[in-house]
Order: sequence, then C-alpha cells, then structure tokens
Amino acid sequence: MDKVSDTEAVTIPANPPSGFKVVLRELRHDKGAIVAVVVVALILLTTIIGGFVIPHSDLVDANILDRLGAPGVNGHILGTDSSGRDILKYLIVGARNSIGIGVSVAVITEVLGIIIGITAGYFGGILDEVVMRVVDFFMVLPTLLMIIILVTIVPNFNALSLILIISSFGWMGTTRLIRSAVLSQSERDYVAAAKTSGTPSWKIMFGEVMPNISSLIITDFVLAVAGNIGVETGLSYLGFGLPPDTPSLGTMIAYANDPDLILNSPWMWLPAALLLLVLTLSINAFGNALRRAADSRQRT
Amino acid sequence: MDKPENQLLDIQHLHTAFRVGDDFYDAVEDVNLTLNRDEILAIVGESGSGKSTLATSVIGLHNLQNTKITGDILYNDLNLVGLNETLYNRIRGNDIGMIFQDPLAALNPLMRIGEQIGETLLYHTKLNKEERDHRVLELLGQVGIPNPVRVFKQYPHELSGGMRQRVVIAIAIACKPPILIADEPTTALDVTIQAQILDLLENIQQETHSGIILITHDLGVVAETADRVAVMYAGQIVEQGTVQAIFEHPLHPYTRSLLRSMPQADNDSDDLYVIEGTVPDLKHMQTDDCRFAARIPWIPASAHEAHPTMHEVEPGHFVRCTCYKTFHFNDEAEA
Amino acid sequence: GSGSKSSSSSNSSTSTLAQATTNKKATVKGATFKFGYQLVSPFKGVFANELSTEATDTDISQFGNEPLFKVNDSYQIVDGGAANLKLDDSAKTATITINPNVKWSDGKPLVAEDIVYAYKIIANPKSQSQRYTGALQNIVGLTEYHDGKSGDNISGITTPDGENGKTVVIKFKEMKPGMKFSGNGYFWENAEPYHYLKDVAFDKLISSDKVRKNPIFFGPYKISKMVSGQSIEWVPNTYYYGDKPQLGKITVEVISPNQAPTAAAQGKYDYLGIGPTSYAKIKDSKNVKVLGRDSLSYSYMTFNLGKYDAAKSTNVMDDKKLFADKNLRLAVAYAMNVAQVAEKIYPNTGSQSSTLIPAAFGKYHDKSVKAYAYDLSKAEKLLDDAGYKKGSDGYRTDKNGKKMTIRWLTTTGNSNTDAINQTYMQAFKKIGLHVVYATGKPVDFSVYQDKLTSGSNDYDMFDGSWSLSSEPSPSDLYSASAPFNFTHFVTAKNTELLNNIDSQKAFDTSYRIDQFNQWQQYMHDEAYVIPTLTTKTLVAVSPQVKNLSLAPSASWADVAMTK
Amino acid sequence: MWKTILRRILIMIPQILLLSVIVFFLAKLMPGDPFSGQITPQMDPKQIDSLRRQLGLDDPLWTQYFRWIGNLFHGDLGMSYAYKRPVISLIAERASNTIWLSLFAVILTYLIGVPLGVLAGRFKGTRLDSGISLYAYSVMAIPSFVFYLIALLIFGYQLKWFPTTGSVALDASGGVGYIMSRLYHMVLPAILQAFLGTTGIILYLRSGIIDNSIEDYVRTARAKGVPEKVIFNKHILRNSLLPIAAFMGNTITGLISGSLFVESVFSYPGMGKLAVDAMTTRDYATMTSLTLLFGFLTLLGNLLSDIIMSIVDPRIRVE
Amino acid sequence: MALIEIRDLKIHYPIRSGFFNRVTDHVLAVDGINFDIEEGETYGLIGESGSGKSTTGKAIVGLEKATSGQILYKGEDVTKPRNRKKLQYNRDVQMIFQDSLSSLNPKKRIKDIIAEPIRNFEHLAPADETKRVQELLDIVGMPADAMYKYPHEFSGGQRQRIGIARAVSTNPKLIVADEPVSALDLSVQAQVLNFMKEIQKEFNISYLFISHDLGVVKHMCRNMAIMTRGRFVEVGTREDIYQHPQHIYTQRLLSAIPKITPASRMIDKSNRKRVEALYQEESSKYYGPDGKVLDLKQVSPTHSVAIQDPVVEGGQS
Ligand SMILES: Nc1ncnc2c1ncn2[C@@H]1O[C@H](COP(=O)(O)OP(=O)(O)OP(=O)(O)O)[C@@H](O)[C@H]1O
Ligand SMILES: Nc1ncnc2c1ncn2[C@@H]1O[C@H](COP(=O)(O)OP(=O)(O)OP(=O)(O)O)[C@@H](O)[C@H]1O
Ligand SMILES: [Mg+2]
Ligand SMILES: [Mg+2]
Repeated sequence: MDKVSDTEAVTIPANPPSGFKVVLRELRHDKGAIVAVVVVALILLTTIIGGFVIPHSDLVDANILDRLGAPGVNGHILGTDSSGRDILKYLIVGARNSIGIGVSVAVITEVLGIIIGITAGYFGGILDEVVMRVVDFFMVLPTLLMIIILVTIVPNFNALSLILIISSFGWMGTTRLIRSAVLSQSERDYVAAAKTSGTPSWKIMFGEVMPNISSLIITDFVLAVAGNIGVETGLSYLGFGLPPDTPSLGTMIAYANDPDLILNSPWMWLPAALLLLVLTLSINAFGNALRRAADSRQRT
Repeated sequence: MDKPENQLLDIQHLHTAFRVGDDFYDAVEDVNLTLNRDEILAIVGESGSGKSTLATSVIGLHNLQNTKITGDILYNDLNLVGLNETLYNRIRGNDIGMIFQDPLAALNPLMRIGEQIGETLLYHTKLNKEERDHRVLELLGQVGIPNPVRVFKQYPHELSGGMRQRVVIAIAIACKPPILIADEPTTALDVTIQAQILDLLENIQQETHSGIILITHDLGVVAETADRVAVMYAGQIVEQGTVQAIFEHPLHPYTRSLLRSMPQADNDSDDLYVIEGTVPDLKHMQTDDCRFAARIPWIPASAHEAHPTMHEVEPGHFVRCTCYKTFHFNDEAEA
Repeated sequence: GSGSKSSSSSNSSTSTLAQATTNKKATVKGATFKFGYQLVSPFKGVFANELSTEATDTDISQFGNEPLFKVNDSYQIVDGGAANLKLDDSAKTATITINPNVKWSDGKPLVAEDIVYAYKIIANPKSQSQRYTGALQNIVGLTEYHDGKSGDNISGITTPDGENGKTVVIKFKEMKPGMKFSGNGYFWENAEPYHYLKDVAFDKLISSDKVRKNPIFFGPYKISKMVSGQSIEWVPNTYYYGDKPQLGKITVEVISPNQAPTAAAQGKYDYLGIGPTSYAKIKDSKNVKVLGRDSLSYSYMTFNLGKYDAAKSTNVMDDKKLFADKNLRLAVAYAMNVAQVAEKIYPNTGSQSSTLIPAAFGKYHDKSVKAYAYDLSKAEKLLDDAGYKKGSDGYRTDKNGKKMTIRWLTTTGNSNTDAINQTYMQAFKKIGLHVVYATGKPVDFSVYQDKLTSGSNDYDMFDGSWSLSSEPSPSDLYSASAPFNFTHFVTAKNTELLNNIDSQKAFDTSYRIDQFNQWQQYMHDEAYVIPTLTTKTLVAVSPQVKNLSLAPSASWADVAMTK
Repeated sequence: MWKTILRRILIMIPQILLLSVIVFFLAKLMPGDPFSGQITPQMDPKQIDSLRRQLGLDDPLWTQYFRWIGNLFHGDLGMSYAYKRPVISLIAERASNTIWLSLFAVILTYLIGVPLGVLAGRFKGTRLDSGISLYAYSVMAIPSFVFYLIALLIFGYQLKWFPTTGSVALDASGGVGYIMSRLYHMVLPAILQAFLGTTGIILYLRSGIIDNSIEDYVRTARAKGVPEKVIFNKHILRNSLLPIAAFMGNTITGLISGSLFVESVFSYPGMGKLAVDAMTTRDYATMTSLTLLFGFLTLLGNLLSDIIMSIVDPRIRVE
Repeated sequence: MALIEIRDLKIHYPIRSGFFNRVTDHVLAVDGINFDIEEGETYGLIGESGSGKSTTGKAIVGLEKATSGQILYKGEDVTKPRNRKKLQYNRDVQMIFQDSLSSLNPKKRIKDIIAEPIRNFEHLAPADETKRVQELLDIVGMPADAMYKYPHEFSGGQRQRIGIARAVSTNPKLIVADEPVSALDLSVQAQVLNFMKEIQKEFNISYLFISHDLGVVKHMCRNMAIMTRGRFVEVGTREDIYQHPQHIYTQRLLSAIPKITPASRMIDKSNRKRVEALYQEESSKYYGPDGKVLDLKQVSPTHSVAIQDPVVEGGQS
C-alpha cells in the first residue's frame, strides 16, 4: 500500500480549543483585562470574606445615636447611614448581595436562554417560529412595569423572589443571541456529520453545538451580570427593591434619591455608586476581553 | 529579456514580510519578475505560496503597520515601493487594475453597480456625471452584461456570481489601465462561467494591449490563457518561462510534481502522484536552502544548491536550484 | 373630628420656631409671589372641593378657594367671613347668612343656591363624590335626595329668601357640639358657583374644564393661567369682598421632592413647605426663614384586636387576639424609645406625643397625661408578670408556652422610617418579643390600606398616622361604629366617653374638655393605641415676605412682599 | 412594502390583545384597588363601596376585562380613577410631553453618539478610543437617576442655566414663545438622556467601523484609487451605520420607557411617571392603557427599525 | 440487486411569500431522479452550482427529507425512518463533506470525532475503542498521536482524511462524498483521492462521488450522471459521457474544462465557442417548454440522455 507518508502535523501553534482555556490564554495578553480581572477578584474576595465575617446584626441593627456620621468619625471609615450602620460593612455585604443577585439572574437567564435558544435554533421550523414569537412577545412587555407589578403581587418578597422576577424578563435577549449563533453553527457540517454518525439530537445540541458557542455564552453571561446589577439598582430607586435588612448596592444608591442625603451625606450613596461603576467597568472590560478572545480564535 | 519599451512592470528583489508576533517573516522572498504589454503572466502555486502577497505588494494594498516591503517595483521609472499614498492613489485604478477572487465580498453591498464602477472614473478622469454614466454603461456592455441599463441601477446581491465577477472586471478596466492583476478571478465560479470570464479577460487584453498578471492554482486555466508562467513555492519563484516551456518541458521538481498529480494527466496508474509532506507555513519557510528539498527526500542533499538562485536554462526559462538536473520521481527511481 | 393618613408632618413642641413673618418693611405693589409645592407627581387639578380626593388640589387653590366661614385660631367658626353661621340647638338648624359683598371672580354675587349646589354635587350619585358621608347624612333629606326620592330638592336645606337670596337654613336630625368648629363634617364649608356650573351634567362635572381649567372662586385671587399638572398663576380677584389683595401675582409651581431642600436653601421660592428633616440644613440659610407650626397630626403604634362587622357597621373585639392582653400592649409602649428617636431624627421639629389629641388643639389636649417613657425593665416586668416566659432563644412564648411571633404591618418609607422601625425592632427583641414584618417587608400604601380595610388577619400590630381635622372629636377614628377604628377595640367605657364628647351636654365647653381629658387618660391606661411621634409643619419663606402667618385665621389677602 | 407594513400591523393586534389580558389580570392581582389608597376619614366607607359597585370593580374579572376591551374598541380607554378624567386625554397630555422629549433626546443621542463612535472606530487603539470607550461604559454603569440628580443640582441650581422643573414656563406666551419655552425645558433632560443613550451607538459603531474596514469591498475601493477619506466616509461609515439604523426603533422605545427617571427628577409630567403612579394607585384603566401604548410603541419601533433597515440596506427586501 | 436504488426522488423546498406568508411556490432542488449504485463502485454526480447535487446526497444519508420518491436500500425504502432503524442504515451509510474544517467539531479531539459513530453504533470498551481509533488513523495514514489533537492543528488534506476515518469507522457500505476535494490543493487532492480508492478496495465500499470537477470524476468513477436544475440530463459510463456526450449541456460542460495542453488551446477554444453557440441556439430542443429537463431516454444499455428522440450512439459530438 502506497501509504502517504505525510505525518508531520502542520505546525500551527497549538491553540487550546476549549472556550475557557482559549480565553485565559488570550486574556494573558490583554493588560486591561488583567486589571479588570484583578479588580473583580478583589471585590469578590472582599465581599465573600466580608459576608462571612460581618455579623448580620451589624447590617440590621440601627443605632440612631450614631446616625449620619461622616467618614472617619467614630472609627467608621466610610461613615454611617441614617440608621447609624457602618457604611463600609453595609457596602461590602451590599456588594455581595448585588453580585449574588446579578450572578443568579445571569445563571437563570443564561440556562433558560441556552436551553430554549439551542432547541429553537437546532430544530428550527415551527418550534423555532413559536419560540421566536414568544420571545418577541416578551420583548414587547414593558419590563419595568411588569417587574413592579410582580414585586407587589408576590407575598413574601425577598432576594429570591427578586431574582426570579428579574429573570423572567431577562431570558429573551440571551435566547435570541444563542438561537442565532446556533442557527449559524447548524449550517456547519460537523452538525450534519454528527447526525450521520447517529448521534441523538440532544447530544448534538448540548455536546457538540454548545461547546462551540461557549465563548459567546461566557461573554453574554459576564455582561448580563453587570446589566442585572443595574436593574436591581433601578428597582430600589423606585421603591421596589429589596427589604432594608438585605443591603444591596441598589438600596444604598437609592439613598441618593433622598433630597436631604444626596448633598449633605454623600458618603451614604457615593461609595456604592463608585463601587458599582468600578464593578461594571471591570466586568465589562473582562467581558469584552472575552469577546475579543473569542473573536481572535475565530479568525485563526 | 523583453525589450524595455514593451515592459510595463519590473519587479526587482522584492521581499514582502509580515509581522507575526514581534518578528517579520518573508511571505515573498527575492522575487524578480517583469510584465510586458500584451501578455498574460500567470502565477501558479499552492495555497500559501505567496501569490496574493505578491500581487497586493504591486498595487500597494498591504497594511504597512504589519508589513515590510523592500526591493523595487518599477513602473515607468517610478518605484512603487515606498511611494506616498497620494501618488499611489493616482496609480491604483488608473494604471493598475485589480480583480479579486470573491466577487460578492469585493463589491460594496450598499452601492449601486453603476456608482461603484463610476467611482473609479471619478477619481481618475475629468468626465462629468453624464459622461461617466455613459462610460459605465459602455463598460458593462464590454464585459458582456446583457442589460447594462438595468444592471446599472442594481445592487450586487441582485446579480449572479458570474455577473458580479464581470462587474468587478469592469471596475478594474474602467480607466483602461495598462496593468491588470487578477487574483484567482474564477476560483469561485462554475467551469462554464469560468471559461466565459477567461475569454473576456483575453478579449480585454487584446483590445487594450494591457499586461495581465493572472494568479491561479488551476493549471488548466494557466495552460489555456497564459503567455508566460511563474511557479511559486514557499514565497519564491521556482520556475519561470513561457507557457509552452512550462507545460511541455517543466524542469523544477515542484512544477513536474504538480503536473503529475493532476487527475486529467492520462497516466496509466490508477493512483495519482502525491507530493510528500506539506507546504510549510510562513514561519517555517524561512530557509536559505532549497525550500522544496524536504518534499523530495530521496534526492540527495548534494543535488541542491547551497543558496539556490535562478538559472536561465534557455532564453526566458528560469529554474531555481540545480536539483532539477538530477530530479527523478520516487517511483521512477525504484522502477 | 377626622383626618387622613399621611406619612409626613406634625407636632407639639416648645421650640422657638416662629409662626408668622416679622418683616416690617414697606410693601411693594404688584409683586410676584413664588409658591413652591412639593409633589412627587403632577397635580390632579380637580378644583371643586366636593369632588377632589386629595389635599393637594385644595392646597394649590387656597389663594382663591376660600371657605365660607372665618375661623379663629382655635378653629372655631366666627363671624366676618364670606358667610356667617348661626346654630340653633333647639330648632336643630344652622342658618347661613351670606355677606352681600361676596362676589365670584366673574363678578356674579354669591347666592344661596351656590351653597345648596355644593350639597347637591356631593349627594348626587352621578357626580361620584367621595364626600357623601354618614356625618353629612345627619342633614334632613340628604339621603332621600341621594336615593332619588325627593327629586331635585334636599328637604332639609332651604333658602328662605329664594335661590338668589342670601340665606340658607340647614336642618339636622341631631345637633353636635363639634358643629361650632370648622372641619366638623356635619355641614359643608364650601360653595360652588351654580350659575357657572349648572349647564354641566353631574357626571361630567369632574372632567369638565369649568372645574379643571377655568374654575372660579370668591377668594382674594383668581386663576389667570395654568399649565396642567405643573403650575398655576393667580392674580388678584377685583371683586374680592375683603381687604384688597396685596400681591400682583402668585405663581404656584410643583417641584419634585428630590430638589426641594436645594430649592428651599437657595430661596428659589418665596414659600415652600419642607419636611422636618430638611430643617437642620435650611435653618441657617440667608435666603430663607423657616416658619413652623404644631401640626394636627400624630403617628401611632396599634394592634389588631378584632374585626369590623360591615353588616352591623360595628367593630367587634376578639379576646383571642395576641394583643388582647393589655400587658403586652404596654410592654410594646414602654419598649419604644420615641423620645430619643424624635430628638435624633427630628431635632427641633419632632417630639413624642403623649395623647391622642395633639397639643395643637390647646385646651382639648390633656397635659397631665405623660407619654410612655422608655423603660425596658418595666416592659420586661410587665411581660414576666403576665406570664410571657423567655425561652432559651431569648424570645418569649405566649401565656400557653407556645412560640409567639408578632407580625408588624408597616408601610415603605425612607431611610429615616427604616431607622426608626429598626430601632423599635431591636428594643422589642431586647424584651424578648419576636417581631417580624408582616409579609416580610414594609408594604406599599395601597397594600397596607387594603389589609387594614379588608379585615385581613395576617398582622398583629401596625403603625400609622392620622392627620386630624380641626374639630378634635375622636369618634370617627375610635368609636365602636367607626370603620376607621382599625384597632377594632370596643369597650363600654370608650363608647361612653366618646358619646359624652359629642353629646348635647358637651355644648358646655368645660364639660366637653373634661370628657376629652378622661378619654385621653383612659386611652393612655388601656394602651390600645400608642401615640408616637408628632412633627411640625414647616415652611421656608423668603425674607421679602410680609404678613404671612401659619395660623388658622390667616388670610392670603394680607400677604405682601417688600424689597 | 405597504402590504408588509400592513401585515405587520395586523399581526400586532393579537399580540397587543394578549398583552392587555396579561396586564389587566396581573394588575387586578395586586392587593388593593383605586380606592384603597384614597380612603380618608373624610369619606364614608359605605359611599366608597357603592362607588366601587357603581364602577363595576366588584364584577368578576372577565366581565371587567371585556367591558374594558369593548370600550377600547369604541375608542374609549376608560376613566382614570386617580385623576378622575378620561384616560385618553390624560395620556394625550402626558404622552406629548414624553414623545417630544424623547424625540429631542434621540436626535441628540445620534448627534453625540455617531461622531464619538466614528472617532473611536477610526482611531482604534489610541488614547482617544480608550477615552471614548471608558466614557461609554461609565455612562452605562452610573444609575441614571444619580446622573440626573447631580446634573440638575449643578446646571439647574448652581449654574442656573436651565429650568429645574416642569415642561413649560407658566408665562410662556404666543406660539414661538411657547415652543421656545418647551424646548428650553427639554434641553437639560434631553441632553442627559442623550448622554445615557449614546452607549449602544458608540459601541456598535466602533466595532462596525473596525469590522468593515477589513472587508473586501474596502480593498476594492482602495484598488480603485479612492482617497482614504472618501473610503472612510462613503464606504466604511455607511456600512457601519446599518446596525445603528436597526437600533433606532429600539432607542426611541427605550427612551420612552426610560423616561420615568428623568420625569421624576425634573418634575416633568410624562408617561413614565404616570405609569408608575398608575401602578401604585391601582389606576387600572390608566395602567392597562399605558401598557398597551408602550407595547404598541415597541412594536412600532421594531417595525420602524425594519423599515429603516429595508430602506438603507438593499439586501433586506420588503416586498 | 444494486446496493442502493434511487427511485424518482424529489425534494422541493417551499417558497413563502405574499400577504399571509403562504407557500406560493417551490424550489425544485431535486425533481425526479433515478439511479443505482452497485456494491463497491463509485458513482459520479456532476453538475454546476445549485443543480441539486448536495441535496441528493443529503437525502441519501437522511439529512434531508424526500418530498416524494424512494430510496431503496437492500430493497427497503429508507425514506421511512422505521426502515432506517431496522436496517441500521445510518451505520451503513456515511458522508464525507466538502469543507473539512467545518465538518469536524473544532471543540473535539480527533479521537472523539472518529469515535463518534462507533460510540453510537457499537458499544466498545474504552480500551477497544482507542484501539479501533488507532487502527482507523493508521488506515488513513495518520500518526497515533493525532488522536489527542484538535482539528485546527491539521492541514486541509489531513483533516479530510480524518473525515474519511470517521466515515469508515463503522465499516459502512456506502459513503456519500460531497465534493471531498474541491477545496484542496492539487497535491493534497491527489492524496485524498488515492486514499479513497484504497479503502474502497480494502473494504468494498461504494461511493456516491459528488463533484463539479469533471477531471476528478473521470478519474474516480465508472458510472456517472450529469445533473442540472434538479434533474439528470445524461447518465452513462465514463466512456459514454466523455467520449459520446449527447446532451448539449454535457457537451458544453465538457468543452468548458480547461485542458493542460497549451499547444492545442486555440482549437479547444474554438471548439468551446462552437458548442456554446450551439447551446444558445439549440437549447430549446433539449428542454421542455418551461425550461424543465426532459425525461431520460435510453440510447444504449448503459447510456441515457434527456432528449426527445434518441439518436444513434456516436451520432453527435
Ligand atoms: N496579513 C498577513 N499577516 C501574516 N501572514 C500573512 C498575511 N497574509 C498572508 N500571510 C501568510 O503569507 C503566506 C502567503 O500568503 P498568500 O495569501 O500570499 O498565499 P496565496 O498563494 O495567495 O494562497 P491562496 O492560494 O490560499 O490564496 C501564507 O503563509 C499566509 O499565511
Ligand atoms: N434549505 C433550503 N431551502 C430552500 N432552497 C434550498 C435549500 N437547500 C438548497 N436549496 C436550493 O436547492 C438547489 C440545489 O441546492 P444544492 O445545494 O443541492 O446544489 P449543489 O448542486 O450541491 O450546488 P453546489 O455546487 O453549489 O454545492 C439550489 O437552488 C438551492 O438554492
Ligand atoms: Mg491568494
Ligand atoms: Mg453542494
């Protein structure tokens, strides 16, 4: 047999192909992204550790003797709020809760979006048509108003119900994104190849197609986290946010709505606003670096 | 060498290097080439051999931040290498026309066909709008578009692949440039349309007496249309000569291997000839030795030149490296 | 007496805030007076008191929308206004005599029918007025008119000298001592221009331009321009019967509460009502002077002790309710450090109210009743003695040894109310009471109100506030039959005292005061309703304002501007 | 084209009806009703109950819904319980404020966003680019109300450049004076809204320009000898503006629903605030009507986007 | 009996338009074709872009649903999913794709790619599976260490061979090869073609070889069909088609192929011009009134042409 003797693999630099590894490797060359990741990591670390260390009573208990203390007074580094609680502690736990909510909503919407989007995009046809009409319809719903109605309706409103409510209006964008990505992946022959190899549909959808849009999913996830923290903030401003014993960046920034506090006690809301800014910027920078990483892999 | 008055382009020691990471690597190395009036010069070679890089260097479309070009590209005593943008813009479209491979991508999706062709005229002629439109209609007719008036107002997506390629050609020849560069103009097309387009190119050349650089990897296309052929391998020209010389007396092992691996070649064997190994990529093609040596390992190293140069074996027929002298196919040796 | 729930403003403190301007400079003629009004949403603009449902529309139309009767600073109706009132106890009538000089701003005189017409608007079902109350139905024939049984006439309201005459006689089924005071609710204190509105059907009245865009009044000023929901311009009413108005123009502008403290401190308006917490920042501003007055409102903490039986129109107490035990109620009362909260959160502008009749009512307020003083050990002793034992988790069980959770219904507020609630919560915890928010968090006002009125059973304790009308009778809020007795307490003693307050005997003021005092003491002892805070009504006025007073007797006709 | 538009509009009807069912029933699920927040001791609960009955609030939900929808088909959106006036006139008054403000803001958004996006894309990787991107993301991260409040305090109160409240001055007179006053009141909120709205445009345009400049047709244009400036303005920019055009419909609807914050800070009487007030006061007729209007505007915005796209992009055919 | 028989296969795609977005027309991607593939043979399918070649191939492997007609495998109609299951059709029929990169999942290692059909059809122990993959890699001439690499680490020719390894992993009877070498350079193309022939001999595989390159088909196939507008214009053996083309379309296609003999190019060109002129002139004779390709008529036992009246073999050329 005249076997072809070409055995040396072409020496294209071996790009690790799993979405995550690509990303890490690409990020290493992106100074902005490294800074962003470090910032996000620091914030996460501080808030998670802080969340464990800071006793719940410190966040709840009012001490009106100590209220509205300016930063530095009585050992409160960032001052105290109108209940006399330490802003720094409140901020740390608030950030943890906000991030928690942002992440949870992102997880839920992403999972929903992935399942629905992949199914619709993969099977196409009437299923896709129906799903897309539903998505369109949800897009038409005035989200903010619907959220407000639901917040009012649910009996025992807490962080979990907030997460579920925000999620129920946040999955459409992801679904659309995933669906269109899946549509374009479905055109690729590896899907046809898997079908002819006898692979069942669910395996193709989640085992073959999904890994190929993983960087997209990661990026969307990261950006969704940032976006959802913003939604929570807006709700708090309107008075439909979390109960006072569940601090969040939103409830803190909403202090800015109190006319007496916005200028006279800026330490009550400004640190939260700045933290939100830094957090959003970093998450976005990270998300964009992810997107760039994904793109650059596609180019090679 | 052709007579200088017939000569349109004289490329001397051209090196084009791309930045990969922090270093520059030659994708085109020490290419010497001339183009004359009234001729079609074909450049053939496998993917990655540097054909497009060479053509792009001539028309000056490389992004100079990532590309380093040295050597000379002489056009009418003007050296195009390092020419400033304003001057180059006067030459592009007017003196050098370019035809690209993918006719859909090459056309602006938002502009009407008439406008896209007219744009060339706008920057190189003093024609007014009416005259330009008139000329565009004329060009559309010239490239064999059945209903120029309608097509004039259409958008690229409304045309078939063959029509689009004709439009791209019309753009390239709008100012009757003496030099035309066609980079794989028919690769995306069906054979029947390919034949039409190639005929069209020939006709245009006969009318305008231009010189055409035709880039392709299809040997059949070369054999049917070219006057002279340059065979590229790994960034270098390995053989150059008239089309008869190349197809009837190919010398360089690479040229011979290529011809032999064509299915059409009526060889008795049921199997096609296969060249061992693969074309090296940019980073791995950088060597002073004969770059093809790795793919004909049965030829002893001594057969290759230390620093291969072009040898003129007969007037106008050049071959790189001396290995051609002792080259034989693997099976022939065994036979 | 009656009031409306409002989360802001009220008080009785001894602070030094002036109630009137002291500016003595010469008046500038034709000056513009800028009146700012804090409002979160645009005003609704129903300029007929019979039809409007909120104080806002009345507040921004106060420059023209003058009531019929003049009051003194104790809210007692006195002669000298647009009309005089004469009560006849034996005939059970009130005779209203219109000042013949009073003219509407279109020049037409105020006549008897204008007064009658106001009653018709209220009582006609088509106009959908929300002012058709039980108290008004004390007028003979009003119910029949409402039910369409007496045609176009209200038999108890007559005009002896004709529709266009100046006298109206109102016949009551029963006379009440509160009738001497403004705001008593037994008769209406406004008139509507019959000649102007008669062409508008009752059901179209509320949306008609004549009520919304071009209303006419007989007060010192009249509307000259209006931007719906945002601003109104008032100019002097040349037909005004009283002293000539001093200002050339009054502009009323709605301003978002977000901006109010800044606007006030900058003196952007000549008059801007401000919240108690803004006082500290504004008091030193050179641009404005802050006037203040004890308000007629107070906040309270109370309990869910039963239910309202709508069929029988009466409240029913339920012994099984958690707070049926007085000791538990008192423990809650002693655990709230209201005095400190007032001092810390509303310095100079808020204080602890001691009884359910705010000090602003002067002699009707019983000074001898002392507010529940913060005393945790007393509270604990009360609980211990009553058999609420502390468990190992620090929380007390009920008297049967079962776990006890107190559900507190409260409304969403601002960061100050959060602080206050939390302060109380901690105190409750200290005395071993496990208090949680009903439904998990403070609820919005509609939900709160819905729970209170619908007989919901999912709360044990709630707080709120009443803004009283100028007649202090507590019957509307605390009597057995009062639908607003959300506490649902009914005791013989309470009923007796309230009846006495509104009895014929109480036409004797000293008797009435005595009954008031007894009731206040009784309520203090029983602790059904625990009064908490009261804050002052504050206004930032510019230094140029002259003759402005927050006293009930003040008139806008007197207000002037100087250099 | 007209047929497609008509068809799209017809498709909207069932969507809007479904929307109305959902909103109506959800709204009814909220505890309380229009009167529960209004009850004061100056009123009599019995009278309130009879008013409730009179207004049909005691009827079964379906009856209420069909009555409402029946009236809707007669062009009657019902009466606002809170405002005691026909919803249609209430919304007309507020909507005109919001729509003008939004329109003004949209124009400003594009006037600000497009040049910034172009600069960032064209000078990709430079400091200018990083600066513009930083701006875009910062604006995205700052909660809008904080942004509005601070700007109001600075420009309205400290510098006194702009009016701080309302949509028009009381003393604005005459046609021109009135319009000028309206505009003057809109300037600050519109600029602020525009600054917040530019994010999407900047980011889209930037990446559009970067992507388009490596397209083949740009290479063709270069090969024609077209000057770089023209290549940029005529070829790259036009193609990069496509997604922005698609964005336009969304921008408008986004602004209208996002107007809530600007309206409450500036006491600007508009639809956003009206909608939230309607929620809190259980003003069903207003609430459902507004939701329908928002839904309709969103659908209209989508349709508008598609029409714009089909006009600017010949590849998208609307037959 | 042939391995697979295609009987009057039609695949129509609906076109929606109009006010209600109803189906108003159909694309007749494949419109009534018949052919048989014998065991161990390579059947060529030639045609221009859009003529329906890929659609046919996809229908055979089951990636497209047939609108009507039958595909008989071992005598049973495999357009019915039930029969496909019963016959283990999906295991016996595999596909090689044109775009080697897109047909290999970029996120999977070569081993997992090649093992995919094995995992689905024969449940081997991990060690056996690895062994099998190794064998397959060996068959296609790839080193064993390729197993743990990813598709993008290989050249086009190597990737195509990986695709072939996957296709042969279940010992299929038929492989549909849709333009397997169109994207490849000459020398790589040669490798792949050689290779396909080799495994054909070894495992007695049949190919449906789809291509627009007449030279390649000539090299690979004994029997072939020329396709245009969803229908066959000419069916026959290599000699029938290349030596005695009857249909004007076939003639035109053949004449358009560039030859590598520069010496005869003037002749080739004029010949092409002549055929082209003839095509323009006479094409109405060769097509139905609506431009539809006529039904095939047999002109010799092996040769059928879509013409009105059969012409005696060799009559026209
Ligand atoms: N912009 C670039 N940056 C870096 N490397 C490049 C760039 N453009 C081309 N190359 C490399 O230069 C070499 C020559 O490429 P070129 O496109 O000229 O080949 P070609 O002969 O035209 O091939 P094909 O037939 O595929 O078009 C290849 O190895 C290619 O990867
Ligand atoms: N999913 C589809 N919907 C509608 N039309 C389709 C679809 N798939 C293919 N077609 C049409 O069917 C016809 C045949 O397509 P097919 O891909 O089979 O052609 P082909 O011969 O393989 O062409 P190529 O050489 O370009 O691959 C074409 O006109 C194509 O546009
Ligand atoms: Mg090339
Ligand atoms: Mg195909």
